Amino acid sequence: MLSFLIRRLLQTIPTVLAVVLLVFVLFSVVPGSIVSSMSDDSDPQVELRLKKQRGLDDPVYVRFGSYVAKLATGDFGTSFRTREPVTAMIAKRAWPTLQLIFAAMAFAIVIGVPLGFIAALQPGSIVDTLAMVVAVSGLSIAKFWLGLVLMYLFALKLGWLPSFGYGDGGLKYLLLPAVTLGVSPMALLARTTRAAVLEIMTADFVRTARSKGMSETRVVKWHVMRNALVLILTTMGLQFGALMGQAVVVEKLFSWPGIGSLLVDSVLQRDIPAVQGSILVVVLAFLAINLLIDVLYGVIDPRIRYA
Amino acid sequence: MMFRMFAIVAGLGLALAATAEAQTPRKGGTIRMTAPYGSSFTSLDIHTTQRAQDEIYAKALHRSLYIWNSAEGKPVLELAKEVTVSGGGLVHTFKLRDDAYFHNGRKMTADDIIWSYNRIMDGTKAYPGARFVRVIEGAAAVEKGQAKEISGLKKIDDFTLEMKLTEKVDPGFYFFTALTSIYPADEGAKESFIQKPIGLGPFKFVEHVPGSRIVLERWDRFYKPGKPYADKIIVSIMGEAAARDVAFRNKEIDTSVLGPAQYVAYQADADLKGTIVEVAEVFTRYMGMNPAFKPFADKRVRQAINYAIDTDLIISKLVKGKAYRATSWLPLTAPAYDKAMKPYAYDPAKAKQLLTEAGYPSGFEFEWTTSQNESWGLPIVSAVIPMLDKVGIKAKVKQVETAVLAEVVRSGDYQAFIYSQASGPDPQAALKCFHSSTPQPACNYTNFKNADFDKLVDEAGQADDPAKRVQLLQKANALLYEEAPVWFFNYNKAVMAVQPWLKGIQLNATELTHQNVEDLWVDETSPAK
Amino acid sequence: MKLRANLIIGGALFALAILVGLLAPWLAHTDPVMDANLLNAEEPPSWTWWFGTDDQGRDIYSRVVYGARVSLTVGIISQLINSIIGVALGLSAGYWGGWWDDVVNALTNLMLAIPSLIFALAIMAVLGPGLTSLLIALGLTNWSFTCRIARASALSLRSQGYVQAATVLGYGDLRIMMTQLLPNMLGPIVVIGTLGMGSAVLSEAALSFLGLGVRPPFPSWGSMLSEAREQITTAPWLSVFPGLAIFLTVLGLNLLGDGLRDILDPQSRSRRA
Amino acid sequence: MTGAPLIEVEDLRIDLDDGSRRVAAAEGISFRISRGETFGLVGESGCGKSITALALIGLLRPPLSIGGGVIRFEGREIQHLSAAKQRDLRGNRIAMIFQEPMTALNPVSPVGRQIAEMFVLHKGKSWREANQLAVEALASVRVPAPERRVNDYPHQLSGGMRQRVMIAIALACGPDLLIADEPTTALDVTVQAEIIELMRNLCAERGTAILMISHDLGLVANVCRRVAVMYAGRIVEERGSADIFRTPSHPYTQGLVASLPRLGSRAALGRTRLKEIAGVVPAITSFPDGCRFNPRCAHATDICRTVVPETDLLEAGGLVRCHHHA
Repeated sequence: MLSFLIRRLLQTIPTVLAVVLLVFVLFSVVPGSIVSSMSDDSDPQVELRLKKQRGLDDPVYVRFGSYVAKLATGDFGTSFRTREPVTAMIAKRAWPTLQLIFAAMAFAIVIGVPLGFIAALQPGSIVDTLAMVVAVSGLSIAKFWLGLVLMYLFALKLGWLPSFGYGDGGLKYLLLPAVTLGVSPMALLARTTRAAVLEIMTADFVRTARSKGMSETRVVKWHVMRNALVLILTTMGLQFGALMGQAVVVEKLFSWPGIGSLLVDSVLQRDIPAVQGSILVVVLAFLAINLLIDVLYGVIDPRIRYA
Repeated sequence: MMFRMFAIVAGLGLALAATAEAQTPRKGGTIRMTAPYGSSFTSLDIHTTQRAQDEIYAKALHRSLYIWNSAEGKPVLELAKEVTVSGGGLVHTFKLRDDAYFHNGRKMTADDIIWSYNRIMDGTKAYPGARFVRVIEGAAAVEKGQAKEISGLKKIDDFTLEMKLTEKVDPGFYFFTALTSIYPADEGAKESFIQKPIGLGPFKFVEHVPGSRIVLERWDRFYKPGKPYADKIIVSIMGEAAARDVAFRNKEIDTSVLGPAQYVAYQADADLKGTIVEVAEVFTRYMGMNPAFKPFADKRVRQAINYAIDTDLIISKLVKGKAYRATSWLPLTAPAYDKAMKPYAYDPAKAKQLLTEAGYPSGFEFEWTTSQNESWGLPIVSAVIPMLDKVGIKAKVKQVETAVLAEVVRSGDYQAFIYSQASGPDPQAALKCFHSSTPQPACNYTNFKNADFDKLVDEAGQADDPAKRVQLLQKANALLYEEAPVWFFNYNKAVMAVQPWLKGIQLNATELTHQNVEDLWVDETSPAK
Repeated sequence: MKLRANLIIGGALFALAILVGLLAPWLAHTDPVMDANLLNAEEPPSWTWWFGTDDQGRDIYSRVVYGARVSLTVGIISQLINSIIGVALGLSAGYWGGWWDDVVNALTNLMLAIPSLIFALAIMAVLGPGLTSLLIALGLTNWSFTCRIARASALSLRSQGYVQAATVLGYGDLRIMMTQLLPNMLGPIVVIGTLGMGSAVLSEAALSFLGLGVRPPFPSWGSMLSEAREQITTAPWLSVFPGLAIFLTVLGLNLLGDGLRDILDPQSRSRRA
Repeated sequence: MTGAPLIEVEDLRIDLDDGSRRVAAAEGISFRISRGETFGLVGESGCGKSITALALIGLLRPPLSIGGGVIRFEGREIQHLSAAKQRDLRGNRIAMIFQEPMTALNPVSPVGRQIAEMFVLHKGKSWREANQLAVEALASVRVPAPERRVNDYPHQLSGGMRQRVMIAIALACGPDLLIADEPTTALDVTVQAEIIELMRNLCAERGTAILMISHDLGLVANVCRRVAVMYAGRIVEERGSADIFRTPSHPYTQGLVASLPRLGSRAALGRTRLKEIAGVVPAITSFPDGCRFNPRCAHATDICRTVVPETDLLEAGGLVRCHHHA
């Protein structure tokens, strides 16, 4: 197990390096002088000194080298905009984003998986059709639009939930953004679960289970669920990536203080170290989650061995 | 100096101010303000950031030597009790407050001001406030690393400070923004300062959730007796106007900045109508034309553009009346604004004629660089395009982000652009932007060069008689109108919605969201605890 | 039976969107860009203005009709780029194997590691807003799935008799790939492509919301929706119609993709994420 | 054959609904099995023997359903019992072993648990007790080190071991009838004999009747006392297994027997090739009229092509469905 983990970690290194390179190259060609994002001041001497101080006059490969060297020590550089270490900025944003993403995923699982199960147990029924209509619709709606409608409905018209912000970090602030973000993975999970369950329901071992005299509920509980989990987990793993992308939109809409809104802000204000840092952290988080899911595979499916 | 009532106040705003006057301010409660310009604060080190967004919280946390007085429409002394001018108007001697305490309990002295200004001039950091402090003699030398301390600042005693300027200006206009806030000399140098800033303001720092909000609580040893009123201030970051709208209607926030669409909606809503507060801000919106682009080199073409656009229609319909028609450069609130001046009329025939005279009878095509901004960006451009089309001028849109636009404007890499630029509060400084000695990247974005104009502005700068100065500036402003380096679009009307329980809102023409929070208070109908 | 309903409804919605886009000049009442008349600003829907007018007095119906052109162009072209990249890389990697396969695999892993919307956001930030940038940004960031499928089928097809026969007959690699391999993997790739178009239309809307969308004055549904969001409480028709257009088109594409999958790629029903 | 039969199938018909019409996948199926008896059902794949078994245990799933006839278990009709009542029988009184032991076991559940489920379901045991019983059950099917093996997952066991686990599951509750559907087809030849032997011994000990389903007439005849031969959804012959070898009556059975390598007869046959039946089994949707074997039958006449043959009683005992049986 440990050796598997280490091997998997080693495998991600080239990917991480490639992402670093990509992000670095992408933003080396960004238009607009870097210093101008720091100051309106046009004193050319100051600009020159700043560039020198930050090593922006060095050749690209030197800059890349020192960037990677710093990264290795966990230093993402200093923000052009806030002059804070990017590492610190991201650290403060990490928890809200994690909260949001996991809450969205929890919503997706709690609604999507049972929905898929119910649909699969009565394929072709009205329940099935309805569930799948909900699922396809959930995939087809623009997220910020959905968020606005939810905000309008639950905050303004019904007054049940606050419409924005992180507040004191309480659950009620989390609900609307998490639901908005969770709708597409919910829809996908419902579909995947349905397909997985339908497939598993035709498996031989399910027939064996029935031949034992088990009720359908028990068949599902004892034999189908765990097998479906493997497929559901795969979907989840891939969805985390999309979730982090969508979080950018949802965080901006709900004034949620996460990495997504930091990223958008930094992009719009040309704060390149912060952009690079945020993207890298998102990628690292995504890789970590997928590693976690690989480990979970082994817990769920004994056939997978970490040799 | 001659002063004019700065704020052009809507009746409602006045009424609100009047009721505020009549009641006794209540102590306690929480003020919930919003920071509407983006989804974060830039920094807790207010010296590093010039965004209007950051100054919203800084008004509660920090104090500068001067402060903007909205009622008088000018900066007034804040950390000093009096100032005497000598040395031909260049030497200012400040008698400082001896009752101003930093939030760590230490009393402010002249050393703190000297330390803060020296910090701002650190050339390796490029603090944006440097452009203000640079007016002090010897400051530029510090910035260039040629001196350790600003030679023009002298501590006479703990509470007396002498400041020698490089030119004859009113230092109030230079030292009232948060960019020149006074930090405690000892604490400000520490690493921890940026995590937990300490200032002289009426509220002290409690917490900052980056991207979400800043919470501040009352500083009991604030130097104005009985103030501040509220126990707590929460400044929530809400860049998304639609979300802000919902939150305001939902009574989750006490103030919200309104865009044109919401301005109309709130006016039409009986419940919300009373919450509107508006003021003419010292920003001029315009389309800048590059004289290096051949058609725009001709004054007649630039005038033709001003004639071809139905500016009033755009303001009333698209900007929803949330702006004042621009006549020339100086805004309505400027002391040198000339009420007698009339804006360019909407006259396509005249425009066509001018174009023909200039040698473009069938028009021409140009590229128009714009941001997405709803008040002075894309929507306006989209509305203008068909109007220009009618006189044969084809405009091609080039959309960029605001940050890029700022860069484009400074570098002169455009044929035309649409922008919003500060045109106050100091009219002299505002017009100086069109002086041929002002480099393009500084603020002469249209690279305007006119010897007559230079002369008028220079004379105004030398004039000791305020009336004379105003007269010269008016002339310069009229010359700008005639030369039409830009399409004069509008002066911003800042509009904020304020919940009925929040009292004491000031009509700040420099930026409506910047409130001297010690004067704000909430009555018991506020839903916030 | 239900599967066929997918195909019919989905196909009909998508065909309708295409048709509207193609016939825009005949369907639209007014020019979507030049016919701004501030005197008619913000009229609610009526017989004259079917979908109402926007804050510049432009006919929303006409803008939605023309918006189909932009939005569908974004959806179709960007997904086409994705499909071509994915097939080219996946097919060649699966067929040739070796170091090239390793390179393609590494690239695919890289693409999978960066959430595509974030990647697109970064590219848009560099290129600046506009249709071309959008096509590039969305076209470069969503090919990994196609690539994986193409590679897997190329791998399994490579060893099949008829492909080997073609090799023996001395067919060139390119010819074998194009004539023997490609037709046999088209099914799943068309399915992924259809679904990808839907997500591209949604991504366009998301990027518009973030201020990095199509460059006006030409309307896209995403930019219309994004511009209208502030008036959701006061002038809902501004956002309802472009929102509906996006929803129905993407719904159509999703249903069509599902329907096609049932026909073209029955065995992989559950494998897709 | 004393007393009432354990299970009695009478004129059973199994329908296949292909969406637009119903066709009989099997019809006119009748047979009886007594307590402790071993009965074989033989036929090529697709002849309907497996769905007959599924009908007995109540596991037909759409598009298949019982279209008519009666199934009696201990004299009681069970084909229309409620789902819950059927479940009480299933596993408990009637158990079943499937062909492919790899896929018939849940890959993500330890084998011990899959056995223990039987005791929890039918004997009301707690999981703790059931796990203990599972160890015993594993021991009874001669799995070495059963205490360890209960925690193994199916993929960790060999094919033979897995089928032993299947037998342990099937026999866990001491059923009266064990349906074994091709129980050894997927196994190595060497293991096949062991498994068959084990199954037969255990059933004999417990007095459990066996319904053995296979395409292998030799194997079935070896295990079972009586054999029914199915062809294209009908039983064409039912005989004592010794008789069926000696005097196969239906032309199809004759073909089957002729295709078998016979022990002790190698000398006589010399090295001649085994005979094969010409032609292919027809698809369910295109069964020929009359006797369904007629297209492949060397003796077929006009009547065979038009009239469905009745089931005739043979003088030597047994049944046959042929117009021209010997």
